[in-house]
Amino acid sequence: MNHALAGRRRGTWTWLALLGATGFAWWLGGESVRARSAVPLLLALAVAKGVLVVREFMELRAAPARWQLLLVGWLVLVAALIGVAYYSGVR
Amino acid sequence: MSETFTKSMARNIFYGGTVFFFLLFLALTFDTQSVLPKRDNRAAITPAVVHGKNLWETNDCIGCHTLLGEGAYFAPELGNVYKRRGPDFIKAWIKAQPTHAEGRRQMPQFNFSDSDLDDLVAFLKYASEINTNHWPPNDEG
Amino acid sequence: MQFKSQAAAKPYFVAAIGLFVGQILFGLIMGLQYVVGDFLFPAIPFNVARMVHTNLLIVWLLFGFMGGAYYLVPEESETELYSPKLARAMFWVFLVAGALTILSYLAMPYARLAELSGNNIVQTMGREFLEQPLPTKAGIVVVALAFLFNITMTVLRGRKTAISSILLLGLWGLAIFFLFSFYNPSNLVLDKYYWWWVVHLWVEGVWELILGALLAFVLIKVTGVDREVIEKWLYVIITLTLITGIVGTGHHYYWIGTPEYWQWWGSVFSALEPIPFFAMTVFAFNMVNRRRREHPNRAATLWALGTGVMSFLGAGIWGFLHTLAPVNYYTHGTQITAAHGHMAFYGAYVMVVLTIISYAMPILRGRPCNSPRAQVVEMWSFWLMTISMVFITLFLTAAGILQVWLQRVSDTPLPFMVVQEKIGLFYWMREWTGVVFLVGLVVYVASFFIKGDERPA
Amino acid sequence: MAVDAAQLTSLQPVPATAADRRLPGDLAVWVFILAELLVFGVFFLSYAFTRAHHVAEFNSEQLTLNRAAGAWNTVLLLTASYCVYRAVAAARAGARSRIDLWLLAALACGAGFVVVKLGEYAAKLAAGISLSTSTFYMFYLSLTFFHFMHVLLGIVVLGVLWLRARAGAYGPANLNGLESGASYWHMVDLVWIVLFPLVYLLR
Repeated sequence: MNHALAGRRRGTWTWLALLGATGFAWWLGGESVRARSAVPLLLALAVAKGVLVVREFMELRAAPARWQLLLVGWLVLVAALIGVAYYSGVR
Repeated sequence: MSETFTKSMARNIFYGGTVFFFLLFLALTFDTQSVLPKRDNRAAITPAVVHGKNLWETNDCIGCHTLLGEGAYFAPELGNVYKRRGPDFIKAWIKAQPTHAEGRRQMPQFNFSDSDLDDLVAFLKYASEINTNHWPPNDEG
Repeated sequence: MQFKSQAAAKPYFVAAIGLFVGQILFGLIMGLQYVVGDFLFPAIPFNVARMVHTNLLIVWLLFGFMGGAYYLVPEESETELYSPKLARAMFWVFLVAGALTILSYLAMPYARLAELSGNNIVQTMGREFLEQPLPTKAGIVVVALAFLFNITMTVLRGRKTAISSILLLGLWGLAIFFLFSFYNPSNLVLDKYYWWWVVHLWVEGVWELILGALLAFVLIKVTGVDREVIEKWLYVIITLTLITGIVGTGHHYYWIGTPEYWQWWGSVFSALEPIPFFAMTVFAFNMVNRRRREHPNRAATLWALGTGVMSFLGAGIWGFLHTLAPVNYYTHGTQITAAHGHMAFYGAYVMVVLTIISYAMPILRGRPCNSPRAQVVEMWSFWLMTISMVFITLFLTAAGILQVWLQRVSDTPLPFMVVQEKIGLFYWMREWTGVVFLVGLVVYVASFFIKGDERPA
Repeated sequence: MAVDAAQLTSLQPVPATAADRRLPGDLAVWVFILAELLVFGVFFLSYAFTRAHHVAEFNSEQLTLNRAAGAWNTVLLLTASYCVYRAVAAARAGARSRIDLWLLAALACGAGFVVVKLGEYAAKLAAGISLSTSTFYMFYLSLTFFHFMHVLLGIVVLGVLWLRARAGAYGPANLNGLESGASYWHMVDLVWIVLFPLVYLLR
């Protein structure tokens, strides 16, 4: 049962990492931080969290590579275009 | 194949997804119903407008014209004709049909009474004052 | 034919084709009136020709759907039809009611018809596609209920397959959403809002279930691919259709007085509507490529593949062209809509009905398929009609683009009728292409009368 | 035998050969997930590019949102996802009794999300804010409500899984339904991970 135990631990660490990232993002999004400089960091955090969910919780780590590629690709593309939109909005 | 694909799962997702999106559509419809009083000019619906709409329908005007862009595309848009032409022109125009100009599109003579014409104009005026999000782009419709 | 009662389908198919011919003749009249405005005036004004054209389309497609159901359901359920007698009776009721309606459109002014048929009891007439007099509308409900009763009882009594349940769901949906045609408030915005619950939720909703079921049935028969495979993909495709199509109704709610947010909801969801059509095309080709037998009816296979491709082009691509709100702001209510409507109806619904007719009709006439010679003629008609429909669409699109430019986008917009004259050339080209379509249709009808050696090709 | 199978399927490290790689759950649910991600993606980008034309309006109205509620909801969804993950792991390990406990925990988190979200909506409603108030609020309400409905559907799915788990339906040899439902729930979580910073935080 060692593998199962390792899997559970891995899941727990993933969960804790996600919570930590959420807390950090919440602080970054607060009014004490200069909003513009937080944009790339917030997007990167969202992608990182998404990748964790996709790989660990959805278990696409162990699935045929194309599925991970599709979902991570969606995340990266959406985040990148959101970034583009934010900087195109700078005047 | 490294994937499981079962008919029962596909079926459940079909039924679940359909119900889900229909409920979403109903929720949006509910919101629309509550916002419409501010947009649809319902205060202007007088008995004349009601009768005008009835005349519009029983003479199948939609079979040639569009109204708010819906209908046939054979004759001009009439959702904004009240603004484009004004009441007197509309009445005179309807009375003068058909033109019998050779080779030109013809509009039938509907033999409306004067009060019918007033009601029809009232209906077109009401229609022209509906909030259509600035459509059409210009007066030509 | 596996079950004797499947023969109930035959008169439905014959009537469908007959009315189809009528629809095209009136289409040609309208097309000519676009350029020779006083053609047949005042005997047949444009609005009357248009009513006949569109109502015949709806009626013959319904005949096709019903015939398809009568053919398909006994075979799927592996049992005889609940009541072949009821099916025959309803055929005559529907045909007579339909014919009387069309004749009454032609025989008298519409206002007089409204008066005679009791429109002042429940005012439902005079709305696009729902022009039918009250007795006809009530008749449609009665026929639909009798038909649904017959089909449902058959399904309940026999084997339940995915195809028959999806078909049934589509047919029930068709009847239920038709009830909104009786709701006609004097508030124009509400009138239009719920008018789309008939029109849109039919053609971009429940009708697509019927389409999917008919297509899947024919694909199982002509390819021999495992039912399990075809049925699960059918579920996936119709799921995609409905999750995009239901909220996609919003693309009709941009400019009719409904709130602004529909521009977003409608654009987002209807932008994805091409996906299910694309999936259907891929699906049809895939199944034919994986076929386990060479079915002798090649014409039916051609129609099935054609349905996939043309519905993707007509409904998917031509729909997408003007579905986004910022584009639709300029194209709404122009010939662009007409272009899309023609190809979408032909590609999706006309072709699927011709698919099931092409597959079922030879069997109903006592042979597995038509003679090679008859099939060649039928395939000629396929190409003639399909290619001319592509060109009709292209010419109307060109007319529409010019119309949008001159009448809507330009800094000095021209009046509607001035623009119509400037784009007359495209209407002429559309009319001539329409004549080619009619030739194709004549060839199609002729293919039924070609004998020849009945040995499989 | 059953234990062997359980150990085999609970092997978490990446399988050695491509043939061992397996998509959890049913292909049908993954097609659905991809379609949903596409819809959300288009909606997100519509928000982002519309904002580019109304930066000032979006920035000021965004500050009226309850960021803390959004963050707490993120925590609730992530935790629910974790619980669902543990439920699947328990099913793989053949620990049937623990499947429904983890699912129940996930359901509780999901319910928490619903409560927080309804609180947020009630506050906005009381302030007279609706879909037609402004472009920003239109997007805020549309995006979060569309997601909210997904959470509700997810709760229904988890509820069904819970009932079936209690009836002993899931184990190492029968995972398809559980994995499919779990994948759907993770998708709801994944979408929120982008939605939360987009609508509540990015300025």
